[in-house]
Amino acid sequence: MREFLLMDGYWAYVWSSWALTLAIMVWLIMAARRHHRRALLEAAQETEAPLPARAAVKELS
Amino acid sequence: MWLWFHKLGSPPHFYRTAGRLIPWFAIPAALLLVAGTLGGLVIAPADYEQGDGFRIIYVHVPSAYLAMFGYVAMAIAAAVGLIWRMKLAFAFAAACAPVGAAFTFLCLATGSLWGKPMWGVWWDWDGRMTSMLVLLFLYLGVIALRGAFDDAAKGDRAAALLAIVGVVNIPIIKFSVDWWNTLHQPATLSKLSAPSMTMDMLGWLLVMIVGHMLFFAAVVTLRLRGEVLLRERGARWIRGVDGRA
Amino acid sequence: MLELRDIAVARSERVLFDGLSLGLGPGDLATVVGPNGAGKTSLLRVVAGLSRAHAGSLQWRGRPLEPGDPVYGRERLYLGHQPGLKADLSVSENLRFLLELQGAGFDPEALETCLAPLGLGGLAHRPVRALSAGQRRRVALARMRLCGSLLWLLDEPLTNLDVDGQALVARWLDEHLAGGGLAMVASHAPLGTRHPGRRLEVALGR
Amino acid sequence: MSGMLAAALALARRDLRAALRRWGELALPLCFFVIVLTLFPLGLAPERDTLAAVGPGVLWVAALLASLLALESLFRSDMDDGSMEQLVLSPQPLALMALVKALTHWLMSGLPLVLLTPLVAQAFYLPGNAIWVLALALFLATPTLSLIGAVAAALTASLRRGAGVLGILVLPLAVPLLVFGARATDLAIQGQSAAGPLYLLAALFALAVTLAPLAIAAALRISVD
Repeated sequence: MREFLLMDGYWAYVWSSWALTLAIMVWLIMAARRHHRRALLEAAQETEAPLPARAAVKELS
Repeated sequence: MWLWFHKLGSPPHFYRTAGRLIPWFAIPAALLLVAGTLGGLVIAPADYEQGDGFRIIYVHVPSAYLAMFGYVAMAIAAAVGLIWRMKLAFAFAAACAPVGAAFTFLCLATGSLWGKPMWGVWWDWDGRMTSMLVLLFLYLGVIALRGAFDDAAKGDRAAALLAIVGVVNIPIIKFSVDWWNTLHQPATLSKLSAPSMTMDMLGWLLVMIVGHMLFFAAVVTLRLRGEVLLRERGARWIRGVDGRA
Repeated sequence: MLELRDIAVARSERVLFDGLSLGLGPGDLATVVGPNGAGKTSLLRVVAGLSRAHAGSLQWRGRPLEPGDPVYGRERLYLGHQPGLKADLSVSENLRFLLELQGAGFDPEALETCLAPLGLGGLAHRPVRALSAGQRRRVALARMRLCGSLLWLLDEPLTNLDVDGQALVARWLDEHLAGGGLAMVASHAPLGTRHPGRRLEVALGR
Repeated sequence: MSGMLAAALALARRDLRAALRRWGELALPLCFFVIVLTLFPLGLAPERDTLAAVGPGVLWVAALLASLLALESLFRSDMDDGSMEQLVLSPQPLALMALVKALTHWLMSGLPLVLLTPLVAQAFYLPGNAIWVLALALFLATPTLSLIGAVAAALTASLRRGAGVLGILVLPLAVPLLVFGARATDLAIQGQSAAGPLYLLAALFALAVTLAPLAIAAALRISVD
C-alpha cells in the first residue's frame, strides 16, 4: 500500500494531476448545473413575451 | 426520418430528450473513469523508463484529445448554425466552448505536472504544449467574443464565424509551431511523447479516453439544456418545465 | 415589384409584429407609422436587406431576395438615421463615392443643379464636418435625388429639416412616384405628398 | 464588371483620402512601434551582442503589436457614420469591398512599418543583408496580418468595448507569421538562405487573400445586422 501511494517517488506529481482532473471535472459539473439552474430561473422570471402586434395595411387612396 | 429530425429540432422536445439522455452518458462515464483510474494506477505495469511517473498519461492524453475534439465539434456546430440558421447548433457550440477550454487547461496543467519530473522544468516550449497553449487562446477568444455582445443571437453568429476561422487556422498554427520547435530544440525531449506502451497499458488508456468522452457528452448536454432555455426565454413551453436539473 | 409575404420582424429575439404582407408597384407609396419601438426602423432595415426577417419572404421583381443581390443593390436606396458621410471629405467627394458605390454615374453638373435647391450651392467643396445636422441631412437627400434608384426606403427623412427642406422632400417624392418609382417611408410627421397614385399605410403596434 | 472596379477604386480613394486628412492617427502606430523598440534596450542591457540576439524577435513582436493598434480603427468610423450600411447594401460584392478596405489599410499602416524597419533595425545591430531580408519578410507578412486582423476587426466592429477582445482574437492567429518571419530573419543573420520561410510567408498571403475577404464580408454582415 505504501509503495502504491509513493508511486516510485513521483507521488506528488501523479496524485496532484489526478486531484486536479477530479477537481476540474467536479467544477465542470457544478458549473453546468448552475448554468442550467440559472437559465431556468431567468426563463421563469421572464414574463411571457407579449404577443407580437399585427401589422395592419390600409389603402389610403 | 425527416419528421424525427424536425421533432428533435423543436426546443421543448429537444430539451426533454436531452434531459433523458444525460444519465445514459453520465453513468457509463463514471463507471469507466473509476475503472480506468483503477486500471491505470494499480493494474497497469509501471513504465520501465519513467516508473510510475508515466501514469499521468491516463489523465493527460484524454484531456488533450478532448481539447481538440471539443474545438472541432464546436466549429462544425458553428458551421451548421451559420449555414442552416439552426439555433440549436449555436446552443451546442456555446455549450462546447467552456468545457473544451477547461480540458485544454487541464491538458496543459497535467502536462506541466508530468514535465517537472521528466524535464526538470514546469514548462517547456515543446511543440505540442505550445500548440495547446495557442488552442487555449483560441477558445478564450471565442468565449470572450460571444460574451461581448449584448444581443445573444448576434454573439452566437460572430463566435461561430470565429470558431470556423480558428479551425481553418489550427493546422497552419500546428505546422508552424512544430516547425519552429524542431529548429530550436534537439529531439532529446521526446521522452514525454511515447513511453513505449504495451497492450496492458494502452487498454486502460482507451478506457480513460472513452470515459472522458462520455463525461464531456454529459456535461455538454447539461449545458446545452441551459443554453436552449436561454435562447427560448419567454416562450410558453418553458412554463411547463419543472425546476429539477 | 416589391412583395412582402407574411413578414415577421424581431429585435433581440423578440418578435415585434408578424403577418405583414404587402405589394408595391410602380408609383406606389407606403408610409410606415406607429409608436416608438413598434419596429418601423427594424422593418425598413429588413426590407433594405440589412437585417433578416424573423419569418416570411421578400421578393423584388418576382425573385426572392438574397443578401448582396446586385440588382436590388442598384435599384434600392436606403436612407437610415446615419447618412453614411465621411466627416473629413467634402460634400462632392462624399456624394461621388456613394454614387459610384451604387453603380450610378457621377455628373458634376447634375450635382450643382441638385445642390442649389437644397441651399448647399456654394458648399460642394466644404468638408462635411463643417455642416450642421440639417445640412448633412440635405446632402443625403441630394444622394437620394441623384442615385436614380427605383425603390426609395426612407427612415424618418424629415428629421432635422426645416419647413423648406420638408417641402422639398415631398416634392421630390412626388416626382419620383410620378416617374414610376416606389417608396416606403417611415415618418412620424405627415409627408405632405400630393401624388395621386396608390398610397398604403402600414400601421405597426396595437 | 467595370462598375465593380470603379466602385473598388472609389472605395480605395475615399479611404486613402479620409485617412490622409487625419495623418496624425496614421502616425500613432508607428510612434508606438518605435517607442516599444526603445523600451527593449532600456529593459535589457545596451550590449550589442544581447541586442543583436533578441533583435529579430523584438522587431517582429513590436510590428505585430503596432499593427494591432492600427486595426482598431479599420471599421470603426464606417460603423459610426453609417457608411458600413451603405457598403453592405451596395450592389458590389462585399468580399471585394472588404479586400479593398483591408489592403488600403495595409498601405497606410503596414507599408510605413515595413519602410521604417530598415532604419530602426540599425539600433539592434542587424547585419546589412539581414535587414533587407527582414524588410522583405515584413513586406510579405504585414498584408496577411492586415487581412487576418480585418476578420477580427469586422467581428468586433459593432462592439463598444471591442479593443480588448480584438487582441485575443488576432494574436493567436498571427503565430505562424511570427514564426516564419522571425525564422527568415534568423537565417539571414546566420548568412544562410532565407528562401524557405519567405516562400511560406508568401503562401500564407495567398491563402489569406483568397479566404479572408469571405470571412470579413460574413463578419460585416453580422456586425451591421
